[in-house]
Amino acid sequence: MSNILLISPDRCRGCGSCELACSFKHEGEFRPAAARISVLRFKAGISVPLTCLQCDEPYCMAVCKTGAIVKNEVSGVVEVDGDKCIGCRMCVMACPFGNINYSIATKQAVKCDYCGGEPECALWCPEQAIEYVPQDTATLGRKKDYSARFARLVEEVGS
Amino acid sequence: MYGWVGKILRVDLTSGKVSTEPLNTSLARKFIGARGLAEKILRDEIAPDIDPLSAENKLIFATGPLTGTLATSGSRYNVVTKGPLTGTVAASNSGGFFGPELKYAGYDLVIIEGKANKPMYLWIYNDKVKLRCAEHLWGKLTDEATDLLLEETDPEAKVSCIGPGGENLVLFAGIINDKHRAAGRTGVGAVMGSKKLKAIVVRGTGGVKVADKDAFREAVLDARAKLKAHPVTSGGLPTYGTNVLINILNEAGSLPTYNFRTGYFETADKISGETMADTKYVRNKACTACTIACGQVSAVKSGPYAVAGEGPEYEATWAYGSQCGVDDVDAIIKANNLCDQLGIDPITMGSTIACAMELFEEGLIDREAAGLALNFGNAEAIVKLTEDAGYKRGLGAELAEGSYRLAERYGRPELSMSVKKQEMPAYDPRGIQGIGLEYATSNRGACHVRGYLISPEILGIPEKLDPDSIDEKPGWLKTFQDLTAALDSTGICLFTTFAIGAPEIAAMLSAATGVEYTVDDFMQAGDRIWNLERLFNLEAGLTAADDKLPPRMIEEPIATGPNKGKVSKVPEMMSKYYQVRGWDDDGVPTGEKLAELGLA
Amino acid sequence: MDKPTSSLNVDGKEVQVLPGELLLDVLKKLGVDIPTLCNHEGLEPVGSCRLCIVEVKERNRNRLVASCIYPAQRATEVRTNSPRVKAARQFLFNLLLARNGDNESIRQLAARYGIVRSKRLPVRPDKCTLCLRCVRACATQGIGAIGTSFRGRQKEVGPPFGDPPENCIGCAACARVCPAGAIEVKEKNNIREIWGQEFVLVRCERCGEAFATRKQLDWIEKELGQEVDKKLCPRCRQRAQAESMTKVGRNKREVN
Amino acid sequence: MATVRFFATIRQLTGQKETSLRSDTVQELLQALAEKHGVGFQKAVYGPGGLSDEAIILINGRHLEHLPAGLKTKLENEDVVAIFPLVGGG
Amino acid sequence: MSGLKSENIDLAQLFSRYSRHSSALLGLLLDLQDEYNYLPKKALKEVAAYLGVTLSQVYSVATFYKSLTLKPRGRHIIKVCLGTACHLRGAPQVLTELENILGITPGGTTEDLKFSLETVNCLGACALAPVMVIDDQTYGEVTPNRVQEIIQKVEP
Repeated sequence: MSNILLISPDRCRGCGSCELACSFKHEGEFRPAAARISVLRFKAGISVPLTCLQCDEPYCMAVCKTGAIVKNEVSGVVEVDGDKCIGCRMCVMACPFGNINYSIATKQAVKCDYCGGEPECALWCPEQAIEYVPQDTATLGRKKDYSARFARLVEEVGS
Repeated sequence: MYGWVGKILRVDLTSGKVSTEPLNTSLARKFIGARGLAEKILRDEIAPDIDPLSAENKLIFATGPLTGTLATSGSRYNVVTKGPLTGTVAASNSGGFFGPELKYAGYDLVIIEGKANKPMYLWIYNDKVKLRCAEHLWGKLTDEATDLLLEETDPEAKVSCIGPGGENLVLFAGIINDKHRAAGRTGVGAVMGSKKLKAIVVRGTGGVKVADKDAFREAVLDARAKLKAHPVTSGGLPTYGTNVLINILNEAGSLPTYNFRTGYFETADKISGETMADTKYVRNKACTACTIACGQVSAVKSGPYAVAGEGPEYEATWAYGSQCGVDDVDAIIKANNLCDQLGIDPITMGSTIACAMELFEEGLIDREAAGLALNFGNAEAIVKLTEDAGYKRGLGAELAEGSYRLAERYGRPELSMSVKKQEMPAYDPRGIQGIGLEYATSNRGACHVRGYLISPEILGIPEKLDPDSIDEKPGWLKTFQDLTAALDSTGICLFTTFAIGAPEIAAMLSAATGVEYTVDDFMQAGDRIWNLERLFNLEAGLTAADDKLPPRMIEEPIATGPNKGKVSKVPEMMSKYYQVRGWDDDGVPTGEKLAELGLA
Repeated sequence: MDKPTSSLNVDGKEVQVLPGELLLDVLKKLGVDIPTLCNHEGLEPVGSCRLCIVEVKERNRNRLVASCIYPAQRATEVRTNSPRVKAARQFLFNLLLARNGDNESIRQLAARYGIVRSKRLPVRPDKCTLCLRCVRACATQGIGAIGTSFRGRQKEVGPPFGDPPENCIGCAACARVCPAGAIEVKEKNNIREIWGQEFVLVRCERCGEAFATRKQLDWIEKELGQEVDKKLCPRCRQRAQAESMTKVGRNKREVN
Repeated sequence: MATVRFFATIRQLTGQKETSLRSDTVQELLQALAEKHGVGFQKAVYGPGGLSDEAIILINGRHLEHLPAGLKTKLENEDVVAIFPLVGGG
Repeated sequence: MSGLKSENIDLAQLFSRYSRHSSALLGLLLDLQDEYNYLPKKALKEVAAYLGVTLSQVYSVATFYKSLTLKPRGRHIIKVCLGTACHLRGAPQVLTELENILGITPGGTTEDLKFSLETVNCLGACALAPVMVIDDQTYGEVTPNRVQEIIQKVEP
């Protein structure tokens, strides 16, 4: 059974450790601008960490014609093979949530890959606002709860 | 470059010239960064006896090698200049997100020189640096100025700015970043105002590299685990904020009250962290990479003092609270919020109002001049006078110079509770002997974070020292002064030291920079920085005579509470302190000491 | 697992190859350093630059082949750095440098294999190397707005008739996949210009960033059969997403 | 009767700010409190394992550790015992 | 047989000879060239649509082969051989005469679209040198003063 990355925004204090840990893991330096997870900060100390939801039917994958984006059936992770990316940015524009990026430096689409099964963001989050937990009824319920909120958002944005 | 990003940005406001230069790596190794390195540059580049508000003064925004990394609470930057309140070297530090962003933009330090002829702000987007007109922002509160600046630059940029306090040269004006974090003390905001620089706005998309990734990761994980395991950094601070100290200091009889007439405030619990957590705090907020999240988003929902913002911190709560005899928590939150908005230091502001209250009760300031009755306990007064001081209106213009100049003006300088013209913070030195020595010898005027002996003396961390004893205090103080000087230079937060010490910090610093700092090297760097500050002050004209507490601390015993009858024994500790510091009887570092530190 | 494999000797080392595997992929897996230019993992190989040539032995005959299009199973032996390979590689690089010698990235590639531009060779200041990555990238997306025209020395890449291509959606993948930076993309205000055609960029309703061409968004919509957000840039979509989540509890942290 | 004041998380553990108790020594007082407030209090302040490292106990403003008699310190009427968890700030 | 055809060529009829598959591209282009004498842009677009290939693919093939041309050509193609034998026996003078009469140079087409002029390197009829070919008709032992008469005969 695969694990999922579960985000609980009400626990987030906005410290950005997740962004730092992510960029440290993937870019070898502390560079929030290149992180695959972002903390969005709002008034009154509210902040929300966001990263790829690893959709079941990813739009990013559907528009990628070079086979650079594939959903790993075992881990459930939507993976990018950067060497196959041609920089069309279709995936970036197709994602309704803005959760996939394109790196000008490496000329590749970049997104969360769960760090190959040991997500650094979850490890470094001091508040357990990001957790890497087994996919079960309870966690899926919580994830769905957030997803429902996204869905409503997409409707709003789409209309 | 590892840890450091290797570049200094220099901005001459007089000519409008912007240039960059490489970081001097051998200096960086010796002085670490932030506070230490910027002070070294300041001492090398300005004459210590200049007028702090003249064009000759420089203002340095300085990050440390751990700023912007995952290092525990690595959010800090320092503002270093010659301070207008004290005439000493001034280094004031702040957390939030601004410091890290400076590094992501590619700069360890930004040196501001000269003086613009009209209001300007500095917009840094990686290597694109521009001075822009700020006439439309001049006079704006920090909150609004920040919003406007984000709108006209980049919504993801970070802003460090002054409010009307700095513009109007209030001598204890601070610099506010990320709306609610402040480089609060010593008047660094007035220097920025004198240069007509409203703000620095920065957006950086680069990164900070570390030398040994695996070792760094291990060192930080170790330090984080200790912070998470420690009740102060994982429980007390996040839950109650720094105001958790109100009750304990009061119960220990050392919560300064009524302008230090006494050390016990009957209604302290009304302004305590416990009360605020129940009624005023909304949410915790962390700075960059911080596991503690002591920041408290707070709100007064209704009434004359309705306001939403952050804080207050313990020191501000004390300064407006027991120091002024005020137990109206709403008014304290409002006054503190005004300080953020106006960009002024609430410690000096509150304590200066307390001084004015005593002058009023002594009949020296009259009701007409003040605009209202200035009795201790008047909640309305702390709000009104704060605003008046920020805009230098009426009596506010006198308050805007701090308590020393105010009390001197009325012929009673001894009523200013200050050292080197900067107000003492929220711990009564008569009940806690070590903190008295710390205030007296702090290189930037009275200060609690230039050593923080409160930790062993009251909180029992890392050891329980008897607050009444004096023998071991000079030695402990030297260690703490060196530790905080070195720590402030790395870019991490002082609060981490409740749970970690020099070994953990040195490990993170070494792994980040690739420079091997042993614990001894690290502590010696602190010693070096402390002596450098001392040299600056001596060159600026200060002497051993300035290392003293207000006479009330020595002569007037605490009036009430558990410490009733006690006085400070700082004069008895001073010569031993000079001795452990390696200074002569006049408080001047010996040649031997300077040679040892490579400062000769 | 149960696929039949065959054995191949690469520079004296035996390796197993699967049917259908291309030789270049086998060599890359082995970590053999081979120059490539037209090769791109996401695109059909065409063997146009031929820099990846190696010497193979097939049915007792030695020949030079472009490894990117050569089925590995056909050979029994491969030499990746034989004198013959080196000489041919040098020759190919010289030709490339003669055509594209002004191009820094091409010079760097050649330099990596120790080859510098010969002063005796005349140089055409072309940026395009005719590697056809752009043409294949465009075709892979099912757009095919550009192709080659003419042949020999006149051969060039571009849209048919040199006209602004009607089916181009302005995604600029061609420019990003080009190893020589030969395809010009200009972006000013909310207009992107490529292949002599101007595309209107959609500006984010919130932050004002010009984030994609309208045609690209339309294309994605058609491909997905789903509506695509044409109002917000990706970053603001994320912001909006976060905002929707801030409606969750704002409780203070529980004391543990 | 000595006055006992609870602060911060100890206040949450005991559910009260202040109480009055008759005890001869600090130790007796702490034992009585430990019995009354259960395991949470015993871990945080005083219990079978003795005095917790993570508690600050002030007797009339003086740290228990700095009193010569320590836990055996006699309590009299009007005495104030303040109990804190380990806190910090500043 | 090439020659003048009306503008209203029935493309649908022409396409119907081929299946809608990219393999039919070259054959279709050759037929079109026969019809139009060149490959008009509009017709190429129709070809692309019919075969379901991109215009760039069609264009690529159309420009690749020398026998296909995208420029309108005259109704009659005059090819002058400049091979060695012809050259020695006065082909250049023949060419000059043609240029003078038609007012075009090799590669060009007369404004009235009657003639296009080309040179070739050898037609394999050296015994008849100098040789020129107009459409499918070969003319041997041409002299400059015969040129006018030949042209007149082809298209009065």
